[in-house]
Amino acid sequence: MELYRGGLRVNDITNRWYQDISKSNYGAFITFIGTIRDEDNIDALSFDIYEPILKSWFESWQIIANQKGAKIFMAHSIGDVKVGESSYISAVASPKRRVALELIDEFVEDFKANAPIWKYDVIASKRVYAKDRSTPMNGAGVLSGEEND
Amino acid sequence: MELYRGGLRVNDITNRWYQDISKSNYGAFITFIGTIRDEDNIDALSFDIYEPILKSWFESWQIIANQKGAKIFMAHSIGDVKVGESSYISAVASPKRRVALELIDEFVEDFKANAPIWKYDVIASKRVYAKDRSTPMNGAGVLSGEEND
Amino acid sequence: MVKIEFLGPIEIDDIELDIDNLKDLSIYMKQDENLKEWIDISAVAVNDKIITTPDYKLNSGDRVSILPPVCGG
Amino acid sequence: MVKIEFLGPIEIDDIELDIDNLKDLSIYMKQDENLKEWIDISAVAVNDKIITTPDYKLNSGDRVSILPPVCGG
Repeated sequence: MELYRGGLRVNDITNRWYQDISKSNYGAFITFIGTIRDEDNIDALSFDIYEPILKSWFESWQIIANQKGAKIFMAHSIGDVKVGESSYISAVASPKRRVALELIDEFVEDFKANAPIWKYDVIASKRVYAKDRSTPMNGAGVLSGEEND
Repeated sequence: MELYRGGLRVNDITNRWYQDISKSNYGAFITFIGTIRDEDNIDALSFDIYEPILKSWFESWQIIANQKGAKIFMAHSIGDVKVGESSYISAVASPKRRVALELIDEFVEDFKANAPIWKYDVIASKRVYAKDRSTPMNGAGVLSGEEND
Repeated sequence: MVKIEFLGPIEIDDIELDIDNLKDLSIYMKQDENLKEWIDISAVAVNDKIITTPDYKLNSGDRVSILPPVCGG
Repeated sequence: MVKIEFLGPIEIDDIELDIDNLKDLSIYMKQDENLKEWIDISAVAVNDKIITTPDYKLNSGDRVSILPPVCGG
């Protein structure tokens, strides 16, 4: 797992990951690249990350991937990322294609729902929490007395 | 759609596609890279392609993608591709992630089932049709009088 | 005359047949030891368009392609 | 004492509370205008492990993190 201040250097990262897996007899390698879209008059998005829990979340996915003979990769930005730049890259390598295709989907969706990362719109140099696009994590509601998982 | 004699130059191709879409406000870009695995004592795989039908097959997928606001890319090898080299790359760019995640899966699976490409194991310089790993295309059986689609 | 081409692993040269439909072609292929195994598992294109109706009418000058099972990637 | 930290968009400094469980913390948050909106939608970690049982026992020295709704990527 790799965290960088500002936008990601996409080609450097994906080429390095491909190099990394290319000696390991994986038949399928899928990368997902997320780019900041020009919408809602934003100049950038900005991200806060809580690293200890992001790290353990990622490690639990790496274990799931390993059990399927696969390997996952992830890079994310911290702080401001301008429109047109990439803030998120993930990848899955696996011996056969089905595992990779299913895992990249499950991983990216769980990332969206449960990775401890908070997103802000940056408009006229002001940071506004993207509350309406955010999702309560698994376990949210525990303070209201709800048993949840 | 791009066809090349021999193994694909993965980084050149994927970096160029990413460059191509990076000005078009797509939020998600997914690449699938297929690599020849070292198995069954093969030295290489070899591919025959029937280009006219591959082209129309690809164009029909591009129309499906466009209707979802997405764009697809594909590169494939012709002839021999050595173990460890890539013979197939495809990619989907879309505004939002769900379309890209679903489309790459559907596209890759239909590619496997219906793209007019024939695969051969290359063992000791001999080309052996990989019949047991091949799939009858949609419409197969029409010569036996079966109406099929 | 209709031109028949055998694609991929079917190692048979192109032929020309005086036939009206796919049934005629099927009858021809059944008589050839090297072709009959491909009848049930191959798709068929006429002038590069996949055909799914067995009673499709063939015209003189048509080009028929026999497409055996595929495995790209 | 238990240390409470509010992550991401919750712009409240860390606090120390003498509490035994999450219910006590919830009661505290309900009384603060800037905190009560986060009660129902936040997840909770104790010493960086997500907790899903409301009656989880807190010990002195524990560090509790309040994690509001997320949106990475």
